[in-house]
Amino acid sequence: MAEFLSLKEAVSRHINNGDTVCMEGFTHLIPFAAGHEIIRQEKRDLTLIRMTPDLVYDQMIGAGCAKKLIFSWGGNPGVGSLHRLRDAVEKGWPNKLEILEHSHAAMACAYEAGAAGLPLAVLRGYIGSDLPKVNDQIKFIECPFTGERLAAVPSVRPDVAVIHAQRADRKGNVLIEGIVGIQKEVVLAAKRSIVTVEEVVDDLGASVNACVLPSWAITAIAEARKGASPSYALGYYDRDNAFYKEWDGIARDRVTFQDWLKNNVFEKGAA
Amino acid sequence: MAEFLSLKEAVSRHINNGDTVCMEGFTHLIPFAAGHEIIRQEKRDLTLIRMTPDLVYDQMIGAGCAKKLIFSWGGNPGVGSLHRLRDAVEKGWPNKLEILEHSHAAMACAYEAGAAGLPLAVLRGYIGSDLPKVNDQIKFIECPFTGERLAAVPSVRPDVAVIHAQRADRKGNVLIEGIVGIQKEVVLAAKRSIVTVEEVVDDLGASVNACVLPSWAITAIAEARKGASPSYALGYYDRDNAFYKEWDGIARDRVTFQDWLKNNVFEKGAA
Amino acid sequence: MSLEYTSSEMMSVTAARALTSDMTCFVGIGLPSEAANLARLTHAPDVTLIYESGTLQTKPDVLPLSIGDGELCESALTTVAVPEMFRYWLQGGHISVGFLGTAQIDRYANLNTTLIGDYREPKVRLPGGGGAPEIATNAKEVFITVKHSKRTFVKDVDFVTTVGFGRDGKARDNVSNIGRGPTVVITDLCILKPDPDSKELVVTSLHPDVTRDEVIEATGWEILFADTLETTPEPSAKELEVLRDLKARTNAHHAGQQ
Amino acid sequence: MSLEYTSSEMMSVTAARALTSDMTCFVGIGLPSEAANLARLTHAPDVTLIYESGTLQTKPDVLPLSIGDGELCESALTTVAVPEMFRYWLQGGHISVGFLGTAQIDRYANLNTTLIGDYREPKVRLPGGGGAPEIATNAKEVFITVKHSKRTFVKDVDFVTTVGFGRDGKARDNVSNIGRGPTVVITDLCILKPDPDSKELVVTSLHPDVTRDEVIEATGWEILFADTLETTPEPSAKELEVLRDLKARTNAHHAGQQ
Repeated sequence: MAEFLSLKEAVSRHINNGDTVCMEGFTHLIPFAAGHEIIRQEKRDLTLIRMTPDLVYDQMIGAGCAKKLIFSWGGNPGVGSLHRLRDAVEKGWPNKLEILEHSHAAMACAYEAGAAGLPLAVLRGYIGSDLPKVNDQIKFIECPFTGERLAAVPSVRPDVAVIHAQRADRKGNVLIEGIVGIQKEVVLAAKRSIVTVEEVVDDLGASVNACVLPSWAITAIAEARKGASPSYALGYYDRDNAFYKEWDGIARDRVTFQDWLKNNVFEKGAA
Repeated sequence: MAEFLSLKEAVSRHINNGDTVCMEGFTHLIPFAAGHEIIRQEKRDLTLIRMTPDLVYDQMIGAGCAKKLIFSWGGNPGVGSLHRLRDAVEKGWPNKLEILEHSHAAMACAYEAGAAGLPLAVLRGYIGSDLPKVNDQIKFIECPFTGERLAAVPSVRPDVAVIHAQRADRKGNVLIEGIVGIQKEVVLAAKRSIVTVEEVVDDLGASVNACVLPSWAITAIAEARKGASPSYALGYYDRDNAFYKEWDGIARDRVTFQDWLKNNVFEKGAA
Repeated sequence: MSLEYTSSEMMSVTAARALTSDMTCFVGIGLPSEAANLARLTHAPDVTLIYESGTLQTKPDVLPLSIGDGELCESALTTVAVPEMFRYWLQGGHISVGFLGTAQIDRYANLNTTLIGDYREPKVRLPGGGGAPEIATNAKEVFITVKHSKRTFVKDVDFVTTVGFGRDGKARDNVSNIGRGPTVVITDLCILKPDPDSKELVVTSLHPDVTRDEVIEATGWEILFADTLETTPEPSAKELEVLRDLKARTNAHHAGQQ
Repeated sequence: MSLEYTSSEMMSVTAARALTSDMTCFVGIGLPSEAANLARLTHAPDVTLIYESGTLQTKPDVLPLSIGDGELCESALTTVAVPEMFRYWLQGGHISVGFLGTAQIDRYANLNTTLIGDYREPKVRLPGGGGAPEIATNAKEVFITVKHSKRTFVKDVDFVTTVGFGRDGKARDNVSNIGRGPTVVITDLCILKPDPDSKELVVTSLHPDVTRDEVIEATGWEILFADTLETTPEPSAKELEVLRDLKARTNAHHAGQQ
């Protein structure tokens, strides 16, 4: 059964230096509050996995939490580059960042296979792309029935999954609504999971086929109001598109970034 | 876009003798009305695929529509045998029926792979079972990353998928609710699809992540009220468990079966 | 002052007692479903019941006739598609106990639900594998409940639909990512468990008033008994009452339809 | 009596015109999203728009900044999980058109969104592949829209993130289960299409008032022109009005947040 913890306690207890951590939320319900807590606790040498690194990983990479990034699209959506990610890849600041990149289709399949307990995902992918030349995890197999050549990638099975969701009931069952992304998959694929939620309620109010994670499939739940901001939580608050644009200026420069980090992360306590 | 047709027209136009037909609905929303129309139109030499053949296939097999059955559990749930299926397998009445059997896990994965456009499904299955000895479609592959031996089965990609659903809107988008089974998968895996619905409405009333098949993913829609009876449609009517028990007596004997067929299928017109 | 109860009731109550509130149980239809819901309504209120129709954490008020009755869906935490059920929840490793019935079982707890006789010329054609083949290997352990008779308890099953420990007791040795397999078999006469080394089923407990000879007579091989043979505790008044209520509710419900 | 319009508007309107109501379009963010929604709001009201975030058949009132803005989900027929989107809807063969932008494109319509320079020592690191590599092969055809410049239109891309027709124009030959690939590239200067045999991009239509020299100047290889070179029809007043309204609504919406 899921244990209700403070965010501080959940991160402290379940994320270790050197862990492989997936913080997911495909353009929605991005777990920013958890990311900031990881920065505050100065976790180091993490292998970060995420389809769309987004600002949350830009911040964590800039803060020095990551040694490796596995991803499929690393930009500030609709705005431009992730400057902290680029600084780490291009200049090694604040530390060298190893990267391994996939396509979205491959990563989505790799999460799906991880949730399904399989060691590999098979897809019709990477045809004609140079990505297999720079990612030695991409292999090709032959279908034993048709002879077709198909791509294979290892499934994602991280140490820890971190997601944000709309709400949990008091038993620890969690409802995710709207753009559900790969959140169910990453929680089921991970050894441990931390779910932050907007609120804890008596009744989830879930429809019959809603995306609900049962309490016994989750390790820890922490309440974190506006825990996805500047991303959004459908039914709670909108995406702060203005901040996404503003981030471009903040992150371009190491000093303005560090100031921002100090004022907005380190000097703010955990929820 | 889905075309609205009468059930008679839909079956006549889209199901041909010799086709591979999947009529799905996992213990819920079983397309009985469509099955009866197929019997009335005396379709022959069908390869029928279905995880749980249930009464609908017992009736179609007894009526002589099928030459082959691919399945994973062929019984009258909670009651006993499917006597028409057994009579065809054991005694060749009314015609010889070839069977090919899988486990549920393999068939579910085969439908999933069919929907995903893949030629095969990979699963951790059939370990220690004799099923691979009698089903030459079951093969084993080695994971290129871990060396683990995994089962592989061909995906299901039928000529026609037939399902029943709660409702369609006037544009032909279809809502399926409750035990959704493998209905979405079979429609997406098939070349053509027929969906019978309880009713056509202005607004589906679907929740944000509901199981909705868009009109452009469906070939034909036919209104068929109580089209799943004696199975059930969540929100419309319950499973007629009494009839499921009664069927055992009807189907045990060729004559009582034929009488039932005459009175309840042939002498009733299509909806 | 013993209570009156039938051997079927003894079986259901004993099977129910195998479950605890912290288990996540993938439930087969029939006897396992009866036992699992009895457990939920008595000593294991928080046991998580999952049916292969996709109903997660369901709490039916009456026993379903099929694994997909509406009751299961309406009382579930949520209902997922069948591929997700088998891929994410079963194969993904989230099931602690698979609870199965069977038509035939052999001394190595292999199960046959496919057919009696030869595959191409069956004497009796049975329903087939259903979910069992992968429940038996992907669940962390397997409980089996089945009525004891010579026709059911055979030395070697005609067909291994679902592996227990294989024809030689060694089928799980050195296989990666496989569950422990059957850990207990509960019948209307006794409780059997696999020998830790040979994996052959051994009677570990006789139900009250059942003799060794009755078990020997009802078993198709030379059945072994544990050195210290226990007597299964009787059903309690509470257990019998809940079981009888459940069955009465179920019968009334299913008969009343249509 | 020509209307006033910018070259960007000309590009968006022309790109929008490539879509029709019977298409199912997998929409990339940015220019493709603008064009696709313009099509939906003008001549192709029933075009089905799908974004990789899982939103099926969506009808946003303002343009999303990311492919997962709440607007997309709230106006969609339904929203599915991301693995389902890529597996069932894209790989499953239900997408007629993939609509992509790019950072670099070469003469065989290969796209680079990965990096400029060498992979291990990049001069500029770009976002990466995202959905494009499989959109380009699993959609029945691909439309590309991108601003025309020598930096973007290069003879050979530094990295083939997403295949057009490969380094030699033959990458799709004899490959089973692959779409037709790029069928049109729409820029702010012209329309290009692959030569049916060589697959090299050829200018088939110049936008009004654009000269051959301007296109030659903005292209990093010796660009070919079709024998019968057309002039792209101008935007209509209606198209310009709808496009400007859409962009004004979008800017107001995004600026107004927080």
